[in-house]
Amino acid sequence: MNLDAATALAWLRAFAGLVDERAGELTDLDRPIGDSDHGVNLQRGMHAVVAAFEQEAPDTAGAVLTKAGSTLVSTVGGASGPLFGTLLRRTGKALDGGDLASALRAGLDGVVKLGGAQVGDATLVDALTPAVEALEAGRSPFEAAEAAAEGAASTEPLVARKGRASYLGERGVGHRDPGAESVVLLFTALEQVAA
Amino acid sequence: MNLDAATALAWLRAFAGLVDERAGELTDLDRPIGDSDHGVNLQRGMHAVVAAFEQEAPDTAGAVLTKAGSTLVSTVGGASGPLFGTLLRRTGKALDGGDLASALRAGLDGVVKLGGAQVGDATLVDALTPAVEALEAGRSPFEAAEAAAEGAASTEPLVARKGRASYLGERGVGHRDPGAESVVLLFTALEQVAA
Amino acid sequence: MTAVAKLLDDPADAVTDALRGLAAVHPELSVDLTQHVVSRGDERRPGKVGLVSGGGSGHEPLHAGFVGLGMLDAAACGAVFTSPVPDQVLAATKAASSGGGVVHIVKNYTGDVLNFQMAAELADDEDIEVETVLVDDDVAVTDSLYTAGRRGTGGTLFVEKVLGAAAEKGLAVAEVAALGRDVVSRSRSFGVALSPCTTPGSDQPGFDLPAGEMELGIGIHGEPGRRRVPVPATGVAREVARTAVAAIDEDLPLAHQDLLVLVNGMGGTPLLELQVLAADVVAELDARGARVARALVGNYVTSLEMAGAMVSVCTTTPELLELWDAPVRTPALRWGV
Amino acid sequence: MTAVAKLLDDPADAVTDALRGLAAVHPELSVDLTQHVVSRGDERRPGKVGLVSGGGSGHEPLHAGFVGLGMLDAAACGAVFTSPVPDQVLAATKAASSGGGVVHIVKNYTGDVLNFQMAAELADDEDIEVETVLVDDDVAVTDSLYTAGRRGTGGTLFVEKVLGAAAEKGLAVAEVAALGRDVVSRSRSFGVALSPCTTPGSDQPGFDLPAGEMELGIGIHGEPGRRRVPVPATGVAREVARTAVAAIDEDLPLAHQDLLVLVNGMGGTPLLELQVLAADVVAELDARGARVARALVGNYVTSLEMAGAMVSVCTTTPELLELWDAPVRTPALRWGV
Ligand SMILES: Nc1ncnc2c1ncn2[C@@H]1O[C@H](COP(=O)(O)OP(=O)(O)O)[C@@H](O)[C@H]1O
Ligand SMILES: Nc1ncnc2c1ncn2[C@@H]1O[C@H](COP(=O)(O)OP(=O)(O)O)[C@@H](O)[C@H]1O
Ligand SMILES: [Mg+2]
Ligand SMILES: [Mg+2]
Ligand SMILES: [Mg+2]
Ligand SMILES: [Mg+2]
Repeated sequence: MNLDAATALAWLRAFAGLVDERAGELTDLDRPIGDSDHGVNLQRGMHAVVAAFEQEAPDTAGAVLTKAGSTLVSTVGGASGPLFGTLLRRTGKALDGGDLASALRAGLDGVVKLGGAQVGDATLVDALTPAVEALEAGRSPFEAAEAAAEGAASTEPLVARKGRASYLGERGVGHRDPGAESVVLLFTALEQVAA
Repeated sequence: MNLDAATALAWLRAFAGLVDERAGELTDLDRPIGDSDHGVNLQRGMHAVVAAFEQEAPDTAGAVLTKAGSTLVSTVGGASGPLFGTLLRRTGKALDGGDLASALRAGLDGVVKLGGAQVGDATLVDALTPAVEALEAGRSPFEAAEAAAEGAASTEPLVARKGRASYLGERGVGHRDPGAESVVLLFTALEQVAA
Repeated sequence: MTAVAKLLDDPADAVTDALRGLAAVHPELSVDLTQHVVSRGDERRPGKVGLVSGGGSGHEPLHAGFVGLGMLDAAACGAVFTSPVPDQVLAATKAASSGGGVVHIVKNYTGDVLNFQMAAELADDEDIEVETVLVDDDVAVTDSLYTAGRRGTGGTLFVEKVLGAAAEKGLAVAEVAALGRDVVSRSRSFGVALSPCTTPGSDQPGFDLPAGEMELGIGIHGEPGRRRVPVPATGVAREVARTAVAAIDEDLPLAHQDLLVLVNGMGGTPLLELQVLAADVVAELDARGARVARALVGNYVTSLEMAGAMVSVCTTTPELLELWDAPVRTPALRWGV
Repeated sequence: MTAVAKLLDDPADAVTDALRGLAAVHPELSVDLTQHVVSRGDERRPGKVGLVSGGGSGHEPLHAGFVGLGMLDAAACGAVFTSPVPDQVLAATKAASSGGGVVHIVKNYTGDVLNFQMAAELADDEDIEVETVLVDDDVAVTDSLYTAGRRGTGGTLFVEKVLGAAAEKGLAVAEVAALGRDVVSRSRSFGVALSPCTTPGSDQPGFDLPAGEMELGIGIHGEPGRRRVPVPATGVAREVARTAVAAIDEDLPLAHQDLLVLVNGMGGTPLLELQVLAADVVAELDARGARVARALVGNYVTSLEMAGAMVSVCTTTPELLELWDAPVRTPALRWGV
């Protein structure tokens, strides 16, 4: 799958819209196992991204994602700011000319390098990894979103090993990771604009 | 009415018993218009009085009341400690040889001198004054207790001018003064031992 | 609303246990666990005027937390919200006495007034000269000759600090007391509660405050205030600042004055919120042409775990400011040393 | 249980408004209301190592209240319970830099670690040498290479104070950082909540705590603890002291150690109660053969209006004690000057 600047912009705007819609839910997921702010954090960041694009929209898809990533880094804070920011920035930098799937792989690698989480640690990596793998295997954004959703659901029975949920030990079991759920929204947004 | 040491002791023990029984109520009266401690305060003091008499009981009625008064001063604190303490101490000092009614008048004068409250200011003076007047008029402790009860009830419609209730202004109207209610118990105790 | 559990061992021993804690972390203080009197453990200059305050407990750090160089010589700690008995105040007076007389700083509540008065008589029997400074800074209460008068609240801190410096400086007992009355006449306070508080051992708060309402004109003993009003949807801190400063300014015009300002938490309100209130109080004072010379923000004169705040101000002169700035070394207030 | 109203104006502006209040009462600080960076307004010696900390807001006075002589040079204040972004940390780093390098004191949370790390890279681009000291003192969390590791909590205060003194003394950046790692290795904390807290703008507390229960092993972000147990009928403070000290002692044997002790309120617990807890903590340490060299009791590292407390200790040497005792002049910690 290749991405033009307009589609990249539409993707991020759709993601911002979904985050707006679901911010309360994301924060509620962060309540039992975290510090009740994930939805608020991501919403603050995506508002800033949308506002930045209203000022000036870059003219390549790579620049769009890179700009979105650095805006997230500069406005979100918390764990999700650097992680989502790195995901989009690395993806954007790897994108130009090339294929979205392999660019997202570079983004995923950046997230793993930065945060040190592996699949099974009950973080956003658990949703991001299968989604990227789906695209790499040539499956549709719809299927990638489905894979992300399965990955997010798979965090529920786990004892978290990274992020705040890890402080809870066994008490965190039975809760879905909020960051993983945001990744589902990112791929749902992609599916919306690719359709 | 004359008082011997045994009756004086019995009186104060009966008062202590009534305070124990009604401490919760007295504190509850102090809640809406004061600082929710009147029952606790008086209970602490009367426990100390009873304990002091267990150590050593004075052999005149005057000494019993004087000792009780200074024990209250030394153990109660708040407004009621000096006021009830002065009442009993002055009464005790004025008692020896003489009549309880006129000794209580000396006690009442001490309270008024110390606290500056007049009848109608919605304090314990409103119950104490009619009770002392009843005894002075040769009426029974039963009638004195009744007069005290009427005096206590009369504080309800008043805007308090002394004590903590005065801080509330109009908002204190409709509440009975807790100190006045304790005075009722003091005369109820007298009625019990005089009967 | 169920009350939050208290971090105590036995509610009946709350004051003793708290003083034990104070003693454990402040070896420089002398703490009498029987009389509940806290006094300076260091030597004082013979003839220095002694400063004593005290009152019910539950207002920590007031008063015991203000014992030390440049502030109180001794504090008498009553039961929670109950003034100390004369014996305690006498013990504090003796501990504070270095031969130059003692000033009692008394918050104007009937109980405190009467117990300190009795203690002053007992001290007189022991040839200690006592002068009394009555603090009645709370503008929420209408003043009148025929009532108990205004309560003593946050302004007590100004009096204790300024007199502490004056006593160190060597003023005589009558001068210290006169200065104290001057500081009182310059001090005003107004407080607001966002939640009530519960006395240890009691199963009920001092008043019920329905969600969405606040009490204006509260005292510091968990008692209800003068008025209950709805909490505004936004601008809560601004509304509190405006109400408090307006009430004070009406009583003591603040324009062109250089002020000591205390934005005082009642015990349960976090510093984040007190700082927001401080911003609004300073803006409100500014709008009325007053200048903030010095300010403190924090829990200084509290009412157990009550949520809410009190605004206190004191108009100053260069001399008063100098006394305010003089070194102080106590558990709760320290600078310059 | 309905939450108590907050003394704020607009929850979204809580941090800005609180910093405005800090600026209004502390003219000696330089407060950047856009970047939310607080730094020393006075001149520093060229070449002095700069000390920067920061993190989410809601822990006041940490960190901004510890900016000043003998402690931090600058603090970056994130949104409530959200670590600051790299831009803020970079701004703080620049404000703190006097040419001798900068030490970042970072509480160990993924968000803080990542954002400070990115800021350190940006600072490197501007030729500012940055060393990082990671604080992970919370024994409630099992440490492991495969997890996020222990949280940084109350022990941060020890690190900031000691490094502040070391930087004033003229230690080089690597020495200050090495000392910081030593202080971290000597510091342990354990916290207990008696009530949850609610982030401004949220309508729900971070967790539900039924009446009669308490959370053991809490962090400082309103998150639930490791275990929930019933509040005992009496001896609550003793139980908290015992649990906290035992957890610490198990991890870092305290016998024969001279300790810095912090009995820290979480924001909503009054000083009366913290003093009772302090008495029990000192007794518990005593029973284990440890000695309290210095202690602080009060709200220093908080979690909004949470009721509860945290016990932090740091084992000392004579050199560390000397650094602890060195003059400090900040809004929340001041002595010797
Ligand atoms: N080390 C990590 N690697 C990958 N993702 C992580 C890591 N730590 C945390 N996360 C993700 O970040 C999410 C939390 O984001 P957020 O609540 O915004 O930040 P914070 O935890 O700082 O409050 C978690 O749900 C998790 O998916
Ligand atoms: N000036 C006064 N004269 C007479 N009685 C007073 C005066 N002030 C207060 N009282 C009495 O004291 C009672 C309160 O006692 P208590 O609650 O024990 O003390 P405090 O008000 O110090 O908490 C009031 O109900 C009132 O009857
Ligand atoms: Mg979170
Ligand atoms: Mg009372
Ligand atoms: Mg009382
Ligand atoms: Mg967070």
